[in-house]
Amino acid sequence: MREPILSLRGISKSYGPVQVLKNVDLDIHAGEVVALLGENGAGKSTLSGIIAGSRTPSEGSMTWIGAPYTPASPREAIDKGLVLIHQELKLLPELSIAENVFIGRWPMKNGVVDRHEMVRRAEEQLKRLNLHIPATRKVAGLSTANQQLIEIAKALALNAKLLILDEPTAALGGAETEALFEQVRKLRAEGVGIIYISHRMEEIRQITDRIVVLRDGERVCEFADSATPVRTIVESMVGRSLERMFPALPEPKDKVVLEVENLTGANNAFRKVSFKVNAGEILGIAGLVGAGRTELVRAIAGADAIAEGRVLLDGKPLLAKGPAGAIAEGIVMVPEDRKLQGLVVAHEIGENLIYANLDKLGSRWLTPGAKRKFAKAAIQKFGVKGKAEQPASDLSGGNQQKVVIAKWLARNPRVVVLDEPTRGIDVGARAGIYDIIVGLAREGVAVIVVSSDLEEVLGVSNRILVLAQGNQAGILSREEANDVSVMELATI
Amino acid sequence: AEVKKIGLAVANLQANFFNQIKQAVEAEAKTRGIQVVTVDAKGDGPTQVNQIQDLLTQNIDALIYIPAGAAAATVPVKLAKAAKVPVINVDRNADGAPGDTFLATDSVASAKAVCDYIIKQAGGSGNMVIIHGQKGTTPEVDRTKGCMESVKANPGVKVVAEQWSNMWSQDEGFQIMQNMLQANPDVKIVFAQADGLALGAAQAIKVANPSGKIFVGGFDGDTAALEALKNGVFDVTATQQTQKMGRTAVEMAVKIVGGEKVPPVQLMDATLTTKDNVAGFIANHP
Amino acid sequence: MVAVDENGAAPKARNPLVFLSGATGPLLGLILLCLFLTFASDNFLSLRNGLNILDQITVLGIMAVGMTFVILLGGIDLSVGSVLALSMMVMGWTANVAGLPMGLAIALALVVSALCGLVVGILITGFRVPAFIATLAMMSVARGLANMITDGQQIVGFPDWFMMLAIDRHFGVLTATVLLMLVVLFISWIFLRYRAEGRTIYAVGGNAEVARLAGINVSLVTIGVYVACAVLAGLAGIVLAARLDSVQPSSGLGYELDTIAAVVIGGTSLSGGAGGIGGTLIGVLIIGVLRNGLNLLNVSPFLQQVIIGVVIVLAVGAETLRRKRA
Amino acid sequence: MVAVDENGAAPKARNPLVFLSGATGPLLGLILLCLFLTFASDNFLSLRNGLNILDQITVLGIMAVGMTFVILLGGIDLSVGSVLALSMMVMGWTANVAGLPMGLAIALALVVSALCGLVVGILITGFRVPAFIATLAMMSVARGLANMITDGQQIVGFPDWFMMLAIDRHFGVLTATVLLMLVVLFISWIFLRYRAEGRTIYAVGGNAEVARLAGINVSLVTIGVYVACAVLAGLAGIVLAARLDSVQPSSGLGYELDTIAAVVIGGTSLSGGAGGIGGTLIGVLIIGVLRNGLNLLNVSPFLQQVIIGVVIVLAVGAETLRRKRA
Ligand SMILES: Nc1ncnc2c1ncn2[C@@H]1O[C@H](COP(=O)(O)OP(=O)(O)OP(=O)(O)O)[C@@H](O)[C@H]1O
Ligand SMILES: Nc1ncnc2c1ncn2[C@@H]1O[C@H](COP(=O)(O)OP(=O)(O)OP(=O)(O)O)[C@@H](O)[C@H]1O
Ligand SMILES: O[C@@H]1[C@H](O)[C@H](O)CO[C@H]1O
Ligand SMILES: [Mg+2]
Ligand SMILES: [Mg+2]
Repeated sequence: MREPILSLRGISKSYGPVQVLKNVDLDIHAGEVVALLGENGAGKSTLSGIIAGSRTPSEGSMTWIGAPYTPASPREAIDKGLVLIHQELKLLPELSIAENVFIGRWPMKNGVVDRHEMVRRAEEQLKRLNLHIPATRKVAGLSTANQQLIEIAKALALNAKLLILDEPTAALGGAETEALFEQVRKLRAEGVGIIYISHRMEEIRQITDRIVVLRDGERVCEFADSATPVRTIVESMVGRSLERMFPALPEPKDKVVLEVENLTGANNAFRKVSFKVNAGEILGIAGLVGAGRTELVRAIAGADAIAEGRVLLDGKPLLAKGPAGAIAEGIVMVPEDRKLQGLVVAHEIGENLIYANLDKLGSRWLTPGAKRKFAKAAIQKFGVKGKAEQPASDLSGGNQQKVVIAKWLARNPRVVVLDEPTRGIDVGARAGIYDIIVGLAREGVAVIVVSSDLEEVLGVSNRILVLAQGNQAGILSREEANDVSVMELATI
Repeated sequence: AEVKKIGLAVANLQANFFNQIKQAVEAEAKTRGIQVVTVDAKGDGPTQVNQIQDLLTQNIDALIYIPAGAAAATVPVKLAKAAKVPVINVDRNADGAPGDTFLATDSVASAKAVCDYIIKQAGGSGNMVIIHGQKGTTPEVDRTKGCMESVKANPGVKVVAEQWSNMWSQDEGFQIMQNMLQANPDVKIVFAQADGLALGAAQAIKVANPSGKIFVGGFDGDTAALEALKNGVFDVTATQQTQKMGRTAVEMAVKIVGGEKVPPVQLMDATLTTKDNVAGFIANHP
Repeated sequence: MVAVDENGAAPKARNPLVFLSGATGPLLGLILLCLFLTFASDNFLSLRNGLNILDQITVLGIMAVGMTFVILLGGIDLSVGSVLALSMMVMGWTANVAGLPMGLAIALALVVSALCGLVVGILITGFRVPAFIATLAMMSVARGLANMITDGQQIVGFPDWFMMLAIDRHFGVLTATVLLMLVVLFISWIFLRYRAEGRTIYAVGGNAEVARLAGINVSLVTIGVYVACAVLAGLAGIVLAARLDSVQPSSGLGYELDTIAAVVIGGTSLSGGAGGIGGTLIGVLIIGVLRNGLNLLNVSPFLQQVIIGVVIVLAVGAETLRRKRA
Repeated sequence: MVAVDENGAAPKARNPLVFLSGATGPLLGLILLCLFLTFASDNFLSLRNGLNILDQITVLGIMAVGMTFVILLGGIDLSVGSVLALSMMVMGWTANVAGLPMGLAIALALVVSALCGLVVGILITGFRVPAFIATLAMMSVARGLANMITDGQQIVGFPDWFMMLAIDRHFGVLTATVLLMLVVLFISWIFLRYRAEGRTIYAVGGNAEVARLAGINVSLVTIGVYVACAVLAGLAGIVLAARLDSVQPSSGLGYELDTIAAVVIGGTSLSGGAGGIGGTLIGVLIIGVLRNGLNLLNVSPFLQQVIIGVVIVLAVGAETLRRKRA
């Protein structure tokens, strides 16, 4: 058998009393793509960080191309050819794309940064990912997807021998994902070793050669064949059997709750969108990345200004402005980015639940008792794994997402908008969130779900509205909708 | 009773004048075997009130008090009186609550002499500017009064600008003079109410490089200023008897605590000092 | 902003140190400092000196409460020293030059202070001027206005009862001004901990966008906080006027940095959303006790500056290291 | 920190305004201000007055360069005024009291300044003390030390050639000190734009964690920047000493806020990562021209404070509104 390029032996990592990784062994060979799977908090990112020199293991050893490997800093790892694309976006918004791609290793000529060369080489990398924008542009203002692609370009430019992709597609749509896979296959052919982390099972099957599963910081099993049935993989991840992903949808009631008429966004990101959502109905919104889905639902929820058109609730136009106005009328939103828009991560879970309900507690006095009672009820109802007094940052992504949803549901909203509700969330937790969504519909709430995960929109929606470049391409019924029909509309 | 410990509350140690007094007080106290506790208000009235509370806590037998601002002057005296500690005001006094005695230079007369001198040097007429000390303090009020007497006696002199400083410092003198020169390039006479201000003003004039000679008068007899006077940096000052003031302050403390009666106000002369007589003061500061 | 609902009773705290929320490090520092001074100076540990210290921190204490609000919100206010001076001059002018009753003069001073805060708040929320710049500008403007009222002149001599507020020790213990500070501290503590409005400040300071999306009127909260801070600075000006029995437009120069230092030493984070009034009280006490102690120990004035700088760093650095290790 | 590779030629700028990078709003403001003053005052538009303004901004200009580095990094430095004073006193003492040659005295002053920056940098990186607090403490410590050197006394009388650096207008135009400022500005501009080390500052200021993960030694960059800022403050002290022909420990009081204001007016963002030297030059000029103009117009010093505050807000507010709309 070939020698692995990277070997991990007995890697453990503790934060204080909490042991996050336990005795993990891992081998990566040149020219293979290894999937690293596990629930939220299983330790995937921690392990990646250790390999990439941004965290130090508490115990264990590593070898890299035959030599002992103990990186003291990311720089050392990068110099040796181990490159990590982080789960969280790591770009500098005020600098140009080119500078971001070459940060810390600017091309030099005569002692100064060679800007010309830098831009040329950056654009070369962008083209590999089918991204045709000038590299002199500032990163600020680019869509999440484009930023993710730049992040990937940044790693490609480093000529890595080992590339770790930590949930690279969480913010990507089908076309971008395909472009990325093409590059991954090319790199594999060139002999680069790749660790691929994702919660999207269909991707695993498409791109990886081998699957390693982590559970609670331990390596629990390995599947040498990526064709292993998804159910088997998932069960090894969550440690129990999982019956189904999507619950059965209830029949929508015959009463329109939300009506959107000719809506156009302030920055023209979407134009003349019209639709209705009934009580107990789930409307999915699909589209390619950058199609304007986020902008549309933010406008409905009062987070952004509207240029034209109106939003009606129970047939009456919404007058009050801003999120506060929408919330008062019963329209609430679970935003796209839970860390920046959904939660004050440094604050307690209980506090976070309260922030959206300050007017709903009966009194402007917040006694600790009342607060705890409120928080406990919400935590129990949604099965959040955590205590009211814990900071939200302690929670895994899935549990954080549940807190964001929970903070709204105490208000008994009429309309709930969820933007990418399961981004970065593991399969087990995902099923829990689908249960909540469908539960809402069952209670008669009008629900809108925006998602880049096609399987998800298809699985959870009564109808699907497709946006293409800001235009309403069509609305498909559950019967009409499948991956082909949605993609056809999305790429008009 | 006997004096064992004196509290010395100084307005702002960064002014050389106060520093000289501080050094004189400490020297005199040493020869008499008295302990001195010094605090510096850095020009801030409220800070000085706090500091004097702290001095009183330490059971001082007498307080030598140079008020920091014009405003807060009365409160420390009242606090000391309440604690039955006698107060010797130096350089500045407060209307409402004067100390047991007040030692200062006769600023009115001396300022008049300084202004007389520079006006005469300038030929008895011309545009004049005044750089005041900290507004409302005893020396500022008195020096303005004295100088204006001289200005009134010389109808050819016109005061074209006046500005006030906060710290009596060279920095401020420089800044203020520079600003004044911009608006009034034809100034001939400058009265700066302290040597720090005068030195700053003289330098600002030098930097501006005006066409005609500008006459600058100061006040105090600061160590550095006397040297500068010798070198012709500026023209005249009034040398205050800081050593004597310091000595007398300690002496008064001893007398008052000993039950002797002392006069409520004791004004000392300042000597008009120019290039011609400066050497004596450099060798031996009064 | 600091009104309390009469019907609401503060619930019992489970932990006796609950009011400190994260300022246990500074508390330890304060205790060590007091212990040291007790041994080093005969005069330190006495009722009289304790009361003196309280007198000496009133102005700082009241300003620091307002600054706590602002810093919790993730902002900063450099204008407090100037607003204090402006408030003093408005009061002095109204009472002594215009000859109106003292009560009216005080009310007017507070209204003018509130206006300063309002302008700052509107600049920050409406015109997106960074707080640092908006309050730096207000620092210059309010100082200029304070000077213009009397052309730089001080005003002395208020009614006797007014000065007595800062001198008379009721029941031999507390002056009215110290009592005022304690009341301000207590109400603010209750307000921040138990009122919905108080929690809103934490939410906005923690993450303004999250707060906005949660339906909180971020602009209103921000404006309210800057107004409260300015009013408290104005109130501190009134207290200072009583203490000095006079007003002068150069008062409060450089107080902004003292105030910010007190709040940060007390464990409130400059990035907002974490900290509280308990810590601020400790921060104020550390500064007050340190200054008092250095005077009692007869440390030379210049060396005092050095020591104060070192202690500030120690207080903040130790707390950070402690948190990092925990 | 500010060295330039001799062989490195700056590549041609494609856009003549490239050095402004986002400070076009302030530039417009500056032009309007100059136009207004040209009509309002006969004395404004003259070579002599122009040179005067240049003389008057040298100290601020040099300090503002260092502050630009710090603010680009997302930091702040409140100690510059005190470090300036300490540097002056060290120089004065070494030259006049210890009697060593002037050149050595200047070198020593700069070394002491660098040490101040080093201590601040280590506190920030090693002990995680917030920059605001670390530099606030250094502000107090350096001021105390400056005072202790001569027990608060000023020192006067340096060699004639030294003072002439600030007075002699070579070729009838530039004094050595103005030339020094221009050289500092130019080198820093090149450094920030074209040297890898300069770009690193932008990267760290944009997001320190991103920079760290990209392999940049964030601590080293941070320490380097604070050292550079302190050395430039020290250098400004030398210039001020030449200009005043004397040194005194109370110099530079309050300069930190002026300096920060100049940098921010010039469009450098207080949150770090955006801005540059071109904008700082404009910010410094706005402050310098404004002060000069208000003096020429004979505006009273108190009203000047008000106007300066208003202009600061206008300059920053206008730029923010412009960007928002764009
Ligand atoms: N700095 C830290 N201090 C304490 N605990 C931490 C720290 N960083 C991570 N953890 C914990 O370590 C565990 C593993 O986290 P990690 O981010 O590696 O999970 P993951 O498998 O990448 O999850 P996800 O799928 O959500 O990205 C989690 O329980 C997390 O809360
Ligand atoms: N702050 C911004 N400034 C300028 N353009 C923006 C900004 N935010 C988004 N856009 C652009 O608006 C368009 C719509 O973006 P939006 O985020 O709504 O798309 P989306 O369909 O929700 O996709 P995503 O998966 O990225 O959320 C995109 O072209 C995007 O580049
Ligand atoms: O009389 C003194 C001196 O002139 C000193 O320079 C400053 O304070 C004044 O009160
Ligand atoms: Mg992860
Ligand atoms: Mg989106």
